[in-house]
Amino acid sequence: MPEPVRTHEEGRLRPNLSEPPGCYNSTPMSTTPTAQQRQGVDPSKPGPSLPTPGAMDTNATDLGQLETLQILDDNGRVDPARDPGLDSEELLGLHRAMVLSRAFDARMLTMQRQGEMGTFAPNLGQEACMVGQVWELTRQDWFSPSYRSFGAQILRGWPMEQLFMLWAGYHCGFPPPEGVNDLPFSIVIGSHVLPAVGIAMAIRRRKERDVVVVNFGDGAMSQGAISEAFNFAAVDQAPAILVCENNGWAISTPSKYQFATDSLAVRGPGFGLPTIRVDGNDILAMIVAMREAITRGREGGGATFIEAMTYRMSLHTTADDPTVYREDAESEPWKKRDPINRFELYLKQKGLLSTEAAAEVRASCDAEVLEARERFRNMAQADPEGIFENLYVNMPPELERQREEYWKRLKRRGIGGQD
Amino acid sequence: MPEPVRTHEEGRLRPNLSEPPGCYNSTPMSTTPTAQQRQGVDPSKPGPSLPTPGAMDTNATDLGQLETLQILDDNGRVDPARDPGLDSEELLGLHRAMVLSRAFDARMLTMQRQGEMGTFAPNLGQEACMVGQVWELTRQDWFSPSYRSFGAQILRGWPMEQLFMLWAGYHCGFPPPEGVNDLPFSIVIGSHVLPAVGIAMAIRRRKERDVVVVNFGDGAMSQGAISEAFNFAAVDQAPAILVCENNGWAISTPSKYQFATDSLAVRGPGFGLPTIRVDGNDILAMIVAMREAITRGREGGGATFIEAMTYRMSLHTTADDPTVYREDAESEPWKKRDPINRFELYLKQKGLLSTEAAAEVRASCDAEVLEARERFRNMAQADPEGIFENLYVNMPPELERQREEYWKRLKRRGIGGQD
Amino acid sequence: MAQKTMVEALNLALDEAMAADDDVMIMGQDVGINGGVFRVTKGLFQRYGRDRVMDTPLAECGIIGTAVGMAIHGMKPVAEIQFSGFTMQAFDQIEQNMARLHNRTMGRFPMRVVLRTPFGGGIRAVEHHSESRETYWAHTPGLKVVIPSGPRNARALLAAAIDDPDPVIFYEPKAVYRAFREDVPEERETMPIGKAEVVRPGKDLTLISYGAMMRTCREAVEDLVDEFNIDVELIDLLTISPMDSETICESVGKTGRCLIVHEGHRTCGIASEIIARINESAFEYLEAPIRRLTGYDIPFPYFQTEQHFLPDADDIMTAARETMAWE
Amino acid sequence: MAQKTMVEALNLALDEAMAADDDVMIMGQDVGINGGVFRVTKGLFQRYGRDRVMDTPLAECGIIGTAVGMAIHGMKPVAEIQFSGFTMQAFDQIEQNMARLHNRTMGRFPMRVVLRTPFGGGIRAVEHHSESRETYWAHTPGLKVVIPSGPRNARALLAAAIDDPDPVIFYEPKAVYRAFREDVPEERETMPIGKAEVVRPGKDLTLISYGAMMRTCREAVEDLVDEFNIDVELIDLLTISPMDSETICESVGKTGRCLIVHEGHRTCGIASEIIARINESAFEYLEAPIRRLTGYDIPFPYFQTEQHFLPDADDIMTAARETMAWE
Ligand SMILES: Cc1ncc(C[n+]2csc(CCOP(=O)(O)OP(=O)(O)O)c2C)c(N)n1
Ligand SMILES: Cc1ncc(C[n+]2csc(CCOP(=O)(O)OP(=O)(O)O)c2C)c(N)n1
Ligand SMILES: [Mg+2]
Ligand SMILES: [Mg+2]
Repeated sequence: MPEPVRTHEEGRLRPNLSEPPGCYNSTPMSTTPTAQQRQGVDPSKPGPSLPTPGAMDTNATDLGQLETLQILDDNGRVDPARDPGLDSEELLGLHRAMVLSRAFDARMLTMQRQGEMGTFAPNLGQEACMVGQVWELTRQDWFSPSYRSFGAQILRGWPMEQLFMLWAGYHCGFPPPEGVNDLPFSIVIGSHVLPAVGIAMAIRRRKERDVVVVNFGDGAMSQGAISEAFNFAAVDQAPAILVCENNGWAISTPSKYQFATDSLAVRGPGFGLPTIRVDGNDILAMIVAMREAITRGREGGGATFIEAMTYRMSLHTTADDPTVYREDAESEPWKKRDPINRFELYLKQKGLLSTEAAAEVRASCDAEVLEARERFRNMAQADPEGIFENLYVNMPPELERQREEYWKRLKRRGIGGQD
Repeated sequence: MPEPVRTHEEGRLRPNLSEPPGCYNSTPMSTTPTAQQRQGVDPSKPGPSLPTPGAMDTNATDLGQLETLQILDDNGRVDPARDPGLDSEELLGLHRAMVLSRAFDARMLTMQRQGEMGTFAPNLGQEACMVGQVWELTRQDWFSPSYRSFGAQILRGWPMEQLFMLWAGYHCGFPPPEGVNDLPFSIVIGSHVLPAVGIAMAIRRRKERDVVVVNFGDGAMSQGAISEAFNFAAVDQAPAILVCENNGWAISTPSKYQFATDSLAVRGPGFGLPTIRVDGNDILAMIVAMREAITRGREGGGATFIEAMTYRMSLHTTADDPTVYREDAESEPWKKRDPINRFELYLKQKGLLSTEAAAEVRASCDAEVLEARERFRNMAQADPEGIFENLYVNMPPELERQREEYWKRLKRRGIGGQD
Repeated sequence: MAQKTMVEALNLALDEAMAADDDVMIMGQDVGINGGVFRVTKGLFQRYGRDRVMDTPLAECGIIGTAVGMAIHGMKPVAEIQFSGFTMQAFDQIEQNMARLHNRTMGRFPMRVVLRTPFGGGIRAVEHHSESRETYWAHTPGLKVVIPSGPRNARALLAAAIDDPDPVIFYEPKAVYRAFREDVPEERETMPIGKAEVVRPGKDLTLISYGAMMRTCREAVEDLVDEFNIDVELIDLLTISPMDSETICESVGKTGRCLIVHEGHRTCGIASEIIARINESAFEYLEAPIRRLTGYDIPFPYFQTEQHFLPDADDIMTAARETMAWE
Repeated sequence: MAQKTMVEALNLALDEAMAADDDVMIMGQDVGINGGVFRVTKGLFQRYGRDRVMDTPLAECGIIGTAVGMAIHGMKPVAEIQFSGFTMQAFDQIEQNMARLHNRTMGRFPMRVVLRTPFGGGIRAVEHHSESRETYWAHTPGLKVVIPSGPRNARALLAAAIDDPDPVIFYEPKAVYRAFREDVPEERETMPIGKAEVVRPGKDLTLISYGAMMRTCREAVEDLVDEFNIDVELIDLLTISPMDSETICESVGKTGRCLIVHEGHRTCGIASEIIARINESAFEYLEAPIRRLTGYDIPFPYFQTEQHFLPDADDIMTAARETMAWE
């Protein structure tokens, strides 16, 4: 049989800021790898073996000296040698994506407290991580998110009303929208990482140029399945980008009970994965780290492990009460590192954003979220008759019988009219 | 409730060479850690943070320069700076233990080929690994072996006839003999490593001074459960010694399809484990590596990962045919590194062993194995009536009913007379 | 007697066991200062310290695997898996070691591991948080499977499970955790593992259930008796494995009709086993096909529809009346 | 027609599928140059290369987890787990992704994964190498479970499994692998999944089995018919899930008596499900309790005693005659 011909659409995903929320238009742009602008890097030698500060490879790495890639400092000052050189449209796009994530987050919390929403996991404080890890992806690239990823999911093209549906317990909230190459988010810690690597293995076999980004937490790193995924990705040279969002906590379990090293990045070289440790609250650093990993993946250089250092500013989920197990004081320093504030300081210094403009962005994001909530309220309807569908492609007779029985039950309960 | 008082018997396990095979007498000896005799080590600073060549810790390690601890070279010349300084009785004891393992191995193969034995996994070429990892253990220490470990099991006190029973498919071959703190060998790759770490966690909680040694192969390193075990051992500071016998192959799968690094040792620091890479065909290096790990464990310094470099000279198991997947040429260089030959060269140079004496050791080991085979043949009797026993401490009524039914079956088949 | 929820009753049983025996320890995710996500271990970390109430890394296989090791060395770990859906991550250690090691070593090593885990639906949880997979464990030789239905028997059965020399899967119906209070005696109390309880004797129909479904059954029984004059014998299994066939078959020998209710999936479910045993031991007394009202053979649905997946009192009444009507 | 063993027949089915469809690939431990430890994939590595016949790292969870990912991207991985006992290591990926992902995404992603694995006893293997745990998979919604009994149906069913749009657990009775040869047609052949086969029609007793036990049943049937004049209807299930209740209940409707034989453990075993279904759909035709002759609820024993754990033709005859004698 002939090789299937697959074209690689060269556009990166970008939210079209004038579009209805959650729906995106991909503006085709060049994916030619941006010249590496980090200090000490010879831009004439791009590709997988690119030696970068913060990147480890197993040939010569001083684990103790592990550098964390940072471009924006806490005061919003940029390291000019490492500035990825984004244009103002991109910079403002990044800003809005983070603000939108936070607006969505806040609205979800209100809705949950008012009983309109199920238990959910806030992103608060992790917006740069979320947005940064998918910003550079194209529509053909894949994304396999954990449950704490709606900031990224919105950007990937999940309508916000669908995310509301999902967290409100409607099945139809789960499937990725057509055209969005995402997996449904993963609730079972670590269970989505091997499938993501499998997609990357299929991509390599099909000689496509896409990459797969998969994210997970510091706690997830303890799951054996994730170690297996690291190993499969490394051995198969699969274009997977494994992003650990190290937010310091797994529910009430702090890092010291979770792992015995200072950094999780040190796991990467143990499996032969080029590894980058990055300030996950620094959107520019996230972009630069992802660019390197994406370039490596597209060019046949295989997988990359990224440890993004961040902090869970809020609850684990709405069912959680952090006052039981962590001191307020601990989060204090992280307030200064707030990814949005930091980036706004930078944008202001650069003259791209005024205080008023920032307030407008916030207001417009809030409005967008409220509109999505309206759509959600209009569509929020369960489909009790449908729960037997889509388990098998063709329903087996025994299951049809069970469905009959079930439909009778529904009828007794005054629902549906199938029989 | 008061802390249970547990005394730590200070004797290392030693086969009493004049005893019947497989039964050992532990000669109490001091466990005061032997002064470290390796170059560059300050013997006045013993303990877990001891910097040793080949040992890695996460604070500063150049993975590329990873040194493999070797004391005996291929020509049997010893590195005087690292010589553990064993006395002649110990040296000859080590030699005999390795020869006995090989004699047992050869006999098993014959018996298997003649239909007297089930499928089994030869140790050939891995004798230094096997013997070296348990030589320094006491009777109170624990050992959790893989299926390819009878060289070590004999030394730990498993009567050889019991090992014959085990491989010949008799249940009573499986339980560790009374007084032997071993787990039954593990057939399911990697499944015994977490329990071994659990024992070490219990030891630490009980403030005992014992250690737990667990061994597994290079293939096993791919199992997620082993990564989890590394992490639990490191986080709990449990006195576990995780020994990977890297023999280059997992059945037909070579290292290059198994992992993407040059060494497996690099995994250790990723989990915060002090790590030693050692020449597994060098019995003296094995002893030195184990001493360091044991000392660390006893003194509350937690776990150690040891990668022992060795080679599977023979079949994976008797059901395997390596000619299908590996070149003879590959094993050629390893013949020179044969652990017994190398050690004999050393003993001869030292004047401790003549060619004739070596032949005598071989003959006496063969004889010992044959005697054990005799005992095996006399005891080799299945216990079909007993297969329901020991599943539950008290057999539930339903199982009693099933046993009734089963005993009726046996009676029809002319076996037993229980009812 | 104090009025306690099931969560409080379980906490009491754990506290009593730890106070009485230093070898009892608790391990699991967030069981420490947080007291577990359902607060079953609340306060125990403060009382017994980290070495006996251990917040483990996030790895279920690791939790059960190391618990097995602790048991080999004579400790009595009570391991919590945060939701029963995540026992899949520990399946290998449960099947290959926890269930078998006592047998593999011909009794040489004890295997006193209790695996506690909340199961079942009804709390509007996200996916993978409402599983009822007791069949997996009932089908696995070497395990005992215990499922309480209320605060008092939860406390008594957990005490018995920790006392038990064999490994126990202790499935806690999370829908009952805080659903109601019950008198729980001050003094330590145990119940025998392996015994079902005839909650209400009757002569027309045997109704068998366990866990959270017991509440729904009780509700249905009231109406069946009062409104329809059906004298139901209600049995709470309490232990799923080894199953108390005697109590079941004796009852059906009397009533001739039987209905079994559980949340777990139907195919090879616990009901199928009960039917097989009645068929074997009480066939001649059967006056109608045994009826099973179970979870369907589909994944537990998303929470907006879960109430329809779960049988309610009306479904039970309907099935019971149909069984009574069969001729 | 060529006379083939089951191993050769399976190899043929794989070869045909790979030749016809580039998306079909094989992955597993030692499936490459070694051709698998049972040689089922022999020669395929040489023919299709490493990217399509992949020797994976030694990690079952990794194998199934990445196979799931490949299937999401439209490939059709046929994953080999070296022995069915090691599927425990992949339980989480099987239950949480392979079985559910199609449903979770409402059909958005295909999940064409075939998990091939040898199961059952009878080859004098070491422990953990003789398991029959089809109940685990039959109880897991979303999976299909297929078990051939001879070379010809093995080839046809494996072809059908690879064609099937749903995930399939393909359990290969290793005792049959090389036990006998059978005519296997040159041209590609498939059999429908979900259909049992009436191997021999009869009117006195329905005998149901599958896998390696089919051979033992055939043996017994000969004697039952010839010596004892019992006209046995012999059914080979072939698909365990979804189960062909129609064929079973129709048969029992005719015979009124039934015996089920399998190696898997008894409690919640496949036989219990068959009994439950007959009870539901053919109760009025039953003339005797349905009999089950199964593996006991103990771990599969060490190989010196395995022959006693496994039913033989005599056991089947005894059980069949007892069932016939019941009044
Ligand atoms: C396999 C599994 N075990 C346990 C849980 C329960 N649980 C949900 S979130 C969580 C903590 C996850 O921590 P981390 O991986 O750091 O991610 P974070 O929530 O911090 O983003 C746990 C234990 C789960 N969902 N899946
Ligand atoms: C969980 C599991 N998967 C697969 C197997 C089959 N198997 C037995 S030995 C082996 C290779 C083991 O290789 P390695 O860990 O390197 O140890 P070695 O045999 O080389 O000593 C395999 C795949 C098994 N026993 N257990
Ligand atoms: Mg976290
Ligand atoms: Mg090996």
